[in-house]
Amino acid sequence: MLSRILIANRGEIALRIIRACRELGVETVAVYSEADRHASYVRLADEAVCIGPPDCNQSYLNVPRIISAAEITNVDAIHPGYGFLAENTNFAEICHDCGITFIGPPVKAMRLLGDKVEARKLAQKAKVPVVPGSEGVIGDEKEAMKLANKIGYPIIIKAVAGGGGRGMRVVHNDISLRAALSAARSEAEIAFGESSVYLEKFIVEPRHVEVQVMADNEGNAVHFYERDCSIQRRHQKMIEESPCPLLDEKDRDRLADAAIRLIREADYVNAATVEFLLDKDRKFYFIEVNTRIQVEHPVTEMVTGHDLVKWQIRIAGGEPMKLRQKDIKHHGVAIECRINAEDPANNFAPSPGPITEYIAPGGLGVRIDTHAHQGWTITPHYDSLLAKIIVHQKTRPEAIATMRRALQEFSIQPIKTTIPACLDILSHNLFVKGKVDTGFVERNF
Amino acid sequence: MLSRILIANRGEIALRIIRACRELGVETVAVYSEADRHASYVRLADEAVCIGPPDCNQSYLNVPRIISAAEITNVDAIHPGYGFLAENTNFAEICHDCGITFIGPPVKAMRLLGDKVEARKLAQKAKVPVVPGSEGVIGDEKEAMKLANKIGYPIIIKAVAGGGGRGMRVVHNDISLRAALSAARSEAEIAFGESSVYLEKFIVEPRHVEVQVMADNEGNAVHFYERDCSIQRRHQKMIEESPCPLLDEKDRDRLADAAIRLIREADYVNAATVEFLLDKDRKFYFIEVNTRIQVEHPVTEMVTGHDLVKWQIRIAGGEPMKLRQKDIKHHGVAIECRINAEDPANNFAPSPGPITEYIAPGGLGVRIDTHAHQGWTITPHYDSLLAKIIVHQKTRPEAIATMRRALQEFSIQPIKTTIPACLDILSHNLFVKGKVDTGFVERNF
Amino acid sequence: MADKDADVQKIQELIKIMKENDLVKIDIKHGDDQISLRRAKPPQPQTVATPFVTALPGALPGAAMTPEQTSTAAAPDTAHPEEELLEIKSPIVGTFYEAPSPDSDPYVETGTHVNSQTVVGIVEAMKVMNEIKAEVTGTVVERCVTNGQAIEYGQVLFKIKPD
Amino acid sequence: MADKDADVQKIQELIKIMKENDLVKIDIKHGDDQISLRRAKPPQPQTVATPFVTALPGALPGAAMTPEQTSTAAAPDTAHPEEELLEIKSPIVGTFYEAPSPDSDPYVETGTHVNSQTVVGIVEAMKVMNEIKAEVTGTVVERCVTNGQAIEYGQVLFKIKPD
Repeated sequence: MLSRILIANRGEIALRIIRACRELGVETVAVYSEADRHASYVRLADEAVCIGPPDCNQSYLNVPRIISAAEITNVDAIHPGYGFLAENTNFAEICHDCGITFIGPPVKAMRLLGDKVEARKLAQKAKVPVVPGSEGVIGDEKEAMKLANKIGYPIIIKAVAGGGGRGMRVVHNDISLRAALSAARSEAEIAFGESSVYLEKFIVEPRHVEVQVMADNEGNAVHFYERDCSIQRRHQKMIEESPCPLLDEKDRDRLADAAIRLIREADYVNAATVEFLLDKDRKFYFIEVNTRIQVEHPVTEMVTGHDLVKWQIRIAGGEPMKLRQKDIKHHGVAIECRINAEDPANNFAPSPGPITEYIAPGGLGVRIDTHAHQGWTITPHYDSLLAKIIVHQKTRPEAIATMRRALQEFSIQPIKTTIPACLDILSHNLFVKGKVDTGFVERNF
Repeated sequence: MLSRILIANRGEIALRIIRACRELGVETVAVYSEADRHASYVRLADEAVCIGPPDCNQSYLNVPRIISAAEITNVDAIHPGYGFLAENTNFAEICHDCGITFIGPPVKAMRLLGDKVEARKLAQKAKVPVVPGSEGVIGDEKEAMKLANKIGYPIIIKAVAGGGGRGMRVVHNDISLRAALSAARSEAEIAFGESSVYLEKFIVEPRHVEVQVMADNEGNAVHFYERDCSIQRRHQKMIEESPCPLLDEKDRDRLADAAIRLIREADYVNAATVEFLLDKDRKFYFIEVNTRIQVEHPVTEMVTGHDLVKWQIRIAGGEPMKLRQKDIKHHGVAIECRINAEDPANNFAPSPGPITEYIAPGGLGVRIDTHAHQGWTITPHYDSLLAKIIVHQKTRPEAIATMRRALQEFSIQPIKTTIPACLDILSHNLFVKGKVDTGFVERNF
Repeated sequence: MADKDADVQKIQELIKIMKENDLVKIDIKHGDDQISLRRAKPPQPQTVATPFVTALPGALPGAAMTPEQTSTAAAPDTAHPEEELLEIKSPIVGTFYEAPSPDSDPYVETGTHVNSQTVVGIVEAMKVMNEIKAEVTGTVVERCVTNGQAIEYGQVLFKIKPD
Repeated sequence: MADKDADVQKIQELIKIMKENDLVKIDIKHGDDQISLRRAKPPQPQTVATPFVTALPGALPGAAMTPEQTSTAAAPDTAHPEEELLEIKSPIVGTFYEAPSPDSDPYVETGTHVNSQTVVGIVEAMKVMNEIKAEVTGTVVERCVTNGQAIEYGQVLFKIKPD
């Protein structure tokens, strides 16, 4: 068992990790930038070290300072949380070289899954469905048409050097393929100086569904079912839930089994999330693996009753996971709303500043994960996540009702938050029916 | 279904009821005294009516004002919460006469169970064990000795007119019975001008265990298992948990069945708590029935997943309880700590005043029921209950660990609270082992 | 989403301002945009209770239902010290009536001179008509409630300019 | 329960006061009762960073591991404006050494006159010895850390009385 852990993060996830450690009897060291000096969670750590100025390049992203802090405080391990250094392979390697346990996967698995091309190959090897496509540059029109007919329309043409939508075309039939191919090529040539394009099946209005998995050092790998994170705005998740309302138990098992096959293939250890696109026919396609704990992990904790951060720490300490798949059940429905210090009425502009009134929701079925409180000042230096509200109820309609009343109770003044935006979404007919996809927010609000 | 409810209470239970109503889509009317004008939960009600000055005789205990408030706001029903008018039969009757549903039992059952002698008779009729005793005044020494030997030592002699420990003697054998009887009689004569005494079995170091029951208008009665409330200081409960660590499933069923038999015998409807003493041999003895929701109801909600206040409202609205006993399971362990504005270092003296720092615990397994927040002022007019922290975990050691870290996180300044006292109890070897009784706190702290 | 939010937020802010300042009415107009808010029962900050002569009959059973010593309240309006008006506040919760019966004239109107024994109105609570006496001497300058209005404890019924 | 609680609470309050006011030491004595508290690393309120000449060697891989431009800090101690002392603060996290080797004399001692290029100590971070230069001119009046002490970012190493 680890006995002393440095938390290389800040905000609600730093507090989340401190909580898990305290319950396990593990000592904690908090590191903080000068902007977070007065954060209340820093007081809860057994020791705290200032590592730099507010700029995260000089603090939370600064590897030498974090390693130095770990050395002078004599910790066994570092928990990177999410974001910052959590998926930085070099950081994980340096921890290892310094004799400090990195609470996360082995460097090799991390590197493999961090590379999108390698991860796709691995998925295919593990017979996990990926989005069908040309597996590299597509040749001439004839080859493109043959492939398009093989994988089935609609397809999307993407520039190999691409990004930002340029050199991208969605095509629905043979007739438009020719024109689209040449248009995409010229656009790519102009934008990137490189005209190569590839083809991929275009998944129409997909849901974003991800599977929480966990593996120990002795080859035991289990899943904790899925989360549906289709409520996104500009690829930022806003609301997550478990289970996915579209899946029945059979679909769920197929999806989860695919995730387990993939992480076994990668010789993975510790927590990971395997992300998929789910189409309207409940076919799923692997996208990528996140090799860390996620912001939305609490919804999984609520439906399964398992503390994922504690498992991360136990596994990193070399403990075998006594848990077997049959011991992991899911009960009821959990929903999480991310409350950001952003103004929905002003294009979600950040809204930093001091909090002069803070009255949090509570009561049955409500969990709050936050480092905020009245008197705390939201700094403009970091991301705008202010609090996560998670509700758990027997059924989805009850979970929605509980979340609505919790959001209505939540009073944070004078800063603007995403509470009204979350309420609008929760009241939307399509959300209530569970009929949403990753384009839902952009199309409806 | 009821559509509009007046809440004849204040503080955390008023907020608790508002939450249940909001989730059910039922409108709420809050009544408040001038001392509670700025309470944050008052804002959450659909309508709010000031009913009087801070003195509760002129506000929360004032029946005409509450009924008037109900009439001018046109409600269907009144929820009395706990305390104040919750067990006032006259109030329930007046509600009925005014055509307002009283969210509680029928007046007849309420009156029957409110009378200790009648309730004891009813229990005997329902074959529910009661504390064995003389069933009224005991005659001479000979009769006393015969009875004492029948029910078994130790026995307690109590003055019929008694109270406050006077005229009370615990006797362990025949030899001391004679002296004790005459001493108790003279003491009673001096104290109350009436020397009659009665005998009862003296339960040594009992646990206080209570069963949560619920019955609908169609004769369906179910239980939600038990709560152990042995952690008391001067008969005030401090910490409650479910399940009782001493009982196995067979004991639990016997206890719950007894409670169900009793409320059936009373033709009871709505929520009730049947209280028992439990001796070291896991024999139980009926004490009394509380005909209302209790402060500690959340521990039952956590282990069973059922919202008891919602069931109260549904049943009062005439809905049949679709729930059957087999649908009610208990999972894991829940513990509640009552956080009072009292100073444990100063003999638990009340500690009212403004709250200038309030940082609540949160995270996995933690539920907070409170009307307090930073900026709120605790008034000296009402009881000192400031917040309830409820934790839910898979096992009792985990629940204790979560509660400890939650209490350590909880920062309320500058008022004094019972947080340090709760932490001391949670750290005590005997509490950790589950080996406590109603005298534990007085003996050990 | 933006516009709807902005309104909801604005209204919530206005309601907060109203509640904090005991306003009963806010009207805002900018060209075609308009927001109007009303609140029926503004809470009143404090009450100095004096004995009230018309007691509730002891018709209802129970300890809490003994004949109630209710009260009127008359205190200087500290919010407008320059006017030095006195307020007659309701000592009970109920429905206000300006006259003894629908056909009668109101007990008092603006300009009526009252003394401590003058009945200024009735508050009906639990079917009982409670006469409210002025308890002060002066001239009625404002009636703050309408006939038949539901009123709460401490709510101002009339403002009186003392002699 | 009472006495134990009182102590724990008092100590928690004192620790809070210490943290809020950056105190390193509190002693309280009442007859036989005594409470003594020490904090090793008082956080310092702010830092004005200036470039630091001894860069970390680029021995470690990765973007975040490029040779670091660390810095010393020298700012007037606003808490004691009457003394007008300057503070030399640590630009990095690590272990402080007063001398280049265990057998050597300390770089500086109380009374030593320093200029901007004077090395005042070493902070070891990840096995690399980082020389700390004074960056100001004046006389050392106080050493705030001990040899071998773990120090955090912005921690005051020396106080300098400017010329």
